[in-house]
Amino acid sequence: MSEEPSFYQTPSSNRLKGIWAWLLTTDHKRIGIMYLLVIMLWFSIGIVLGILIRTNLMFVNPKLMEAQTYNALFTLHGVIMIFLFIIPAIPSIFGNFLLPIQIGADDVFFPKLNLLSWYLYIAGGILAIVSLFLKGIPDTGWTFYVPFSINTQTGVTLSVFAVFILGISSMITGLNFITTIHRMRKDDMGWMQLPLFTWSIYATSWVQLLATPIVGVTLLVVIFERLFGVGLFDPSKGGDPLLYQHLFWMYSHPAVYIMILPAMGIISEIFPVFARKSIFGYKAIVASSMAIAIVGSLVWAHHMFVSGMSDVAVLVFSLLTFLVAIPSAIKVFNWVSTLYKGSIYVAPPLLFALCFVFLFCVGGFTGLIQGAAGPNVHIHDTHFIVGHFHFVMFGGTGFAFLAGLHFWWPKFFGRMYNFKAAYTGTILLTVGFIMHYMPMFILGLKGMPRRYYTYLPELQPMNFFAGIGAYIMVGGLVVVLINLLASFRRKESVPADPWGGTTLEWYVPSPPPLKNFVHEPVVNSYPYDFPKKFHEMKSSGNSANKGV
Amino acid sequence: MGNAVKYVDDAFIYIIVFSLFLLVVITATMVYFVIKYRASKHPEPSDIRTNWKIELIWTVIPTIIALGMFYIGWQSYIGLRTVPPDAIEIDVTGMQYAWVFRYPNNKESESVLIVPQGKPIKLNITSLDVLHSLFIPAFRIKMDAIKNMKTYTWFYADKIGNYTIFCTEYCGVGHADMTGMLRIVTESEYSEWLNKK
Amino acid sequence: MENTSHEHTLSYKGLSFILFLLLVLTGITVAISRVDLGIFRIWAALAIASLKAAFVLLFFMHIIQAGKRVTITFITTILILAMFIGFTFFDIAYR
Amino acid sequence: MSEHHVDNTGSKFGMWLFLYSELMLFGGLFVLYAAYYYQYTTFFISGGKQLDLFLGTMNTVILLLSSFTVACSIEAMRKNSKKLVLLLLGLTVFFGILFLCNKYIEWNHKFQHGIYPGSAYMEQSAKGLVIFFGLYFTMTGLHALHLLIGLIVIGVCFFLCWSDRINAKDFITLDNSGLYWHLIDVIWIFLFPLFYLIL
Repeated sequence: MSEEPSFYQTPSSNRLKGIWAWLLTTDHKRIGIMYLLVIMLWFSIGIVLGILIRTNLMFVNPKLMEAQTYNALFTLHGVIMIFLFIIPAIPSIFGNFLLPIQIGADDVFFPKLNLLSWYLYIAGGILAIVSLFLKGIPDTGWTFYVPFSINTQTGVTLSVFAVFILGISSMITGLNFITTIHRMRKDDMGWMQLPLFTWSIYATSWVQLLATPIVGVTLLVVIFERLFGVGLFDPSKGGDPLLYQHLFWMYSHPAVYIMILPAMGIISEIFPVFARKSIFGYKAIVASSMAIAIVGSLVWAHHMFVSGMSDVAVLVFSLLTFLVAIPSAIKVFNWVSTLYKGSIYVAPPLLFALCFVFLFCVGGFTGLIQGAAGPNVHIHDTHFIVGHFHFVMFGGTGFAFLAGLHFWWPKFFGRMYNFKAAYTGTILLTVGFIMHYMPMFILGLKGMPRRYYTYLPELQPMNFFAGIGAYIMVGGLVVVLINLLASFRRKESVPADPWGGTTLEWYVPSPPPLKNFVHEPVVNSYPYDFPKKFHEMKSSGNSANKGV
Repeated sequence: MGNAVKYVDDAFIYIIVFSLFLLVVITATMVYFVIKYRASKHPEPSDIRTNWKIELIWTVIPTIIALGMFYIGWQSYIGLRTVPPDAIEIDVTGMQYAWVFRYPNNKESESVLIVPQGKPIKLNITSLDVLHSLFIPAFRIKMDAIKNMKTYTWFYADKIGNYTIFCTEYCGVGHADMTGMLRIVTESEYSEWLNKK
Repeated sequence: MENTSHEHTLSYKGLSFILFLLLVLTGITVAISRVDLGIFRIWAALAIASLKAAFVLLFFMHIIQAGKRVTITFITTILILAMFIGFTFFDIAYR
Repeated sequence: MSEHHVDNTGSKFGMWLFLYSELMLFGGLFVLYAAYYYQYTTFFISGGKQLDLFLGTMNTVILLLSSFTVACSIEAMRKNSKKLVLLLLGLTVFFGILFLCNKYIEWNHKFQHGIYPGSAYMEQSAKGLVIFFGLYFTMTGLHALHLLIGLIVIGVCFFLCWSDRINAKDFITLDNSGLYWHLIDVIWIFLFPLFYLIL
């Protein structure tokens, strides 16, 4: 199919040239690539801030920074990593690029809206930067808890508004995907023929659509509070700060699922391909995605067990929290069972996915400890929490993101990276990761609170150890990312299907042409039909067949 | 009565043991499969798509385990919330950036909480400004301090000694310095201190 | 391709009748707000408001004609919002 | 394969999804309202008595009328009577402006009595009352903002109809704008009793 020019060579609308062919494009693939660029930029900034924080914590005495600087840094680290990296990363990059192809469509349903949401994302990012220089770096933590966020003199108003805009961007993306999945599937693709990644994006999109407006309006009220003194969250005016927390977590807990569900989708794609075997329990995985999206929206107050909330609420939300653990467990069991009697090839994406399963399990199990009401009281707002959510967010979503990046990199750019460097990077990253975040559990159990720029001297050895881990981790990450970039220096291009996948994106050239499909795509009655795939590959006489 | 700490620790151990066990089983199985069914040794994959019996089993069993964890966690929580009737009540006020303790005879102390050994202590907590959270790791207790709202927590002062108090709800530039000291002293020492001036 | 534009919708006359009903309901809700209903005060007002909203949704916004997909997702959304409000009361009502 | 055919059902579904997000946006404030109503019922009653029931009722009637005119305009568009469409959309814009004028009078009146967020008068008032008026200004303010956006949308539709870019064959834009306008009406249908009729 080499005669078909790739989408890089075909501007999507009119006769746009140069940079405008990117900035004014409505092609979902180009928009996905643009997201990739900007999100990686923010990710790097977030990493640098994170390593600065950990460096400061390595020593008790020679202080790298003042308390105020430290507070600003962890606020920025949180805001950037959550709102500018993890929430948009997988839906906006992989969702944009792959979702239409996976369902056999040529674009998303609202291409212009898609571009708009990219611009809103950029605007939110720029606004966040502007807020730093206008009024000083916000120092509230990414949660913007009232009444501190109402009282502080730093530039909270603008950064809160930036988050509001990012929220709209995320919401529009969700809206677009839901409509796309409903209306643009190939006619013979029923709901049970959807690839699991698409399913997970579908579940995620609903959460994005319905939960984001809640935090939107909550943050608006914080802005009104700061500008006009409305008093709705200000206890000195009769407001109830706990209601802010309720509203905030009504979004921000489901947001955890916005982050992890698509990650699970990626893992569900990778396991079958490298085990050369159908995913185990397709329907169970689909059902658990939807269950996580729904039940996960009703557990928000487990962030508030020590906030002064009623004991009845603690009872209810603790129970629901344990219930939401079950669909996640089901997914893990299904992934592991997929390997059973497979023919496994540990390529870099699978290595990432295997590490994901381990790290995500650690994150999940430590989450159980926090779901339990009594233990939660002790570890709430300590380093235990910091360890836990980094295991879930970075070890989970972050690793799945990297796994997806290695899985679909050839599809994105038509270039293959060096495997050895990828393995080395992954191992370094994982080892560093465990060294870095495992000690935090112990620190937390010993009572080291989070958001402290200093700590009790006896905790220094462990903090120092964690700091070393952080450097190894970042080292591994650098190796991984540079290795990916180095792939551009290679000349040979990649066949349409380097891994032997069964979903539709492997039936289009790498990189795909503007209209995605060279031939009318054929929808399998079962999306992970590997025996059929083998048959195809044999009949085409080539293990890596060049497009269909 | 000093059992609240024990209950919490038991819940910790119960959950951690179960979790570790499952973590090891899952990881070991995964690694075992990867090695056993590697492509070079096992070139022909089988086509297993689902098995409803297994799905059902591994839905029901984790549910039971999870509900067990919930129950034991909840029991320990009740221990943290049920104040014995003979508790000494002390008012705690959080402010940027100090803790103030007011004793039954209206005596006040800042950043140092002194209580007699062998007594349950109830802390009635509030805040003067933003949110704070009183955290005494040794007694597994933590409770937010909110302006115009009263919250409480309690602990059983069983052993003489000094224990650190932290603020764990981020409250501003002095957050990390908003620490205090809990001193558990003998009954006589306490009453002597309490009635001094 | 389904097209909603040719499905039957209300005529001007029908729409006018709905408007009339809505105005009457507005009158009723104002009228009963003068009567002291105790704690039912808010529920009566909300019930009438829901009825009015239902009329607008059914006859002005043609929610049924927009397809099952819209009807189901709309009801889901309302249920989720109701749960958000309801679950908050696990805290508020027992504090 | 999917050539760019016009999928009106899809566009409409997208619009509905947007409306859900709007519902949730106000939903957050309804959570606040419910919680504070529970906590400060008596103050909400006394606060409600200070609002102008006549203006509130007028505004309800005006919005219902405007919803009616929008619904009729779509019906007229279906029947291809352009003049009637323009008249009805014009009326809608008129009603919308009337609503905002009423709102302005009402707010202005409150301001003159020192009832606005952060005013000296409010500082001395009971906390429940501060919360009531805080909610009142936030919710009706956000609603008015939406109405203003709706006005612009309907205004644009007016000109698109004028220049025949919305016509009897393709009026999904008008249809969707109508949905948005009705949603504003639906939200007001709830705001009205919650603030004006809690007596």
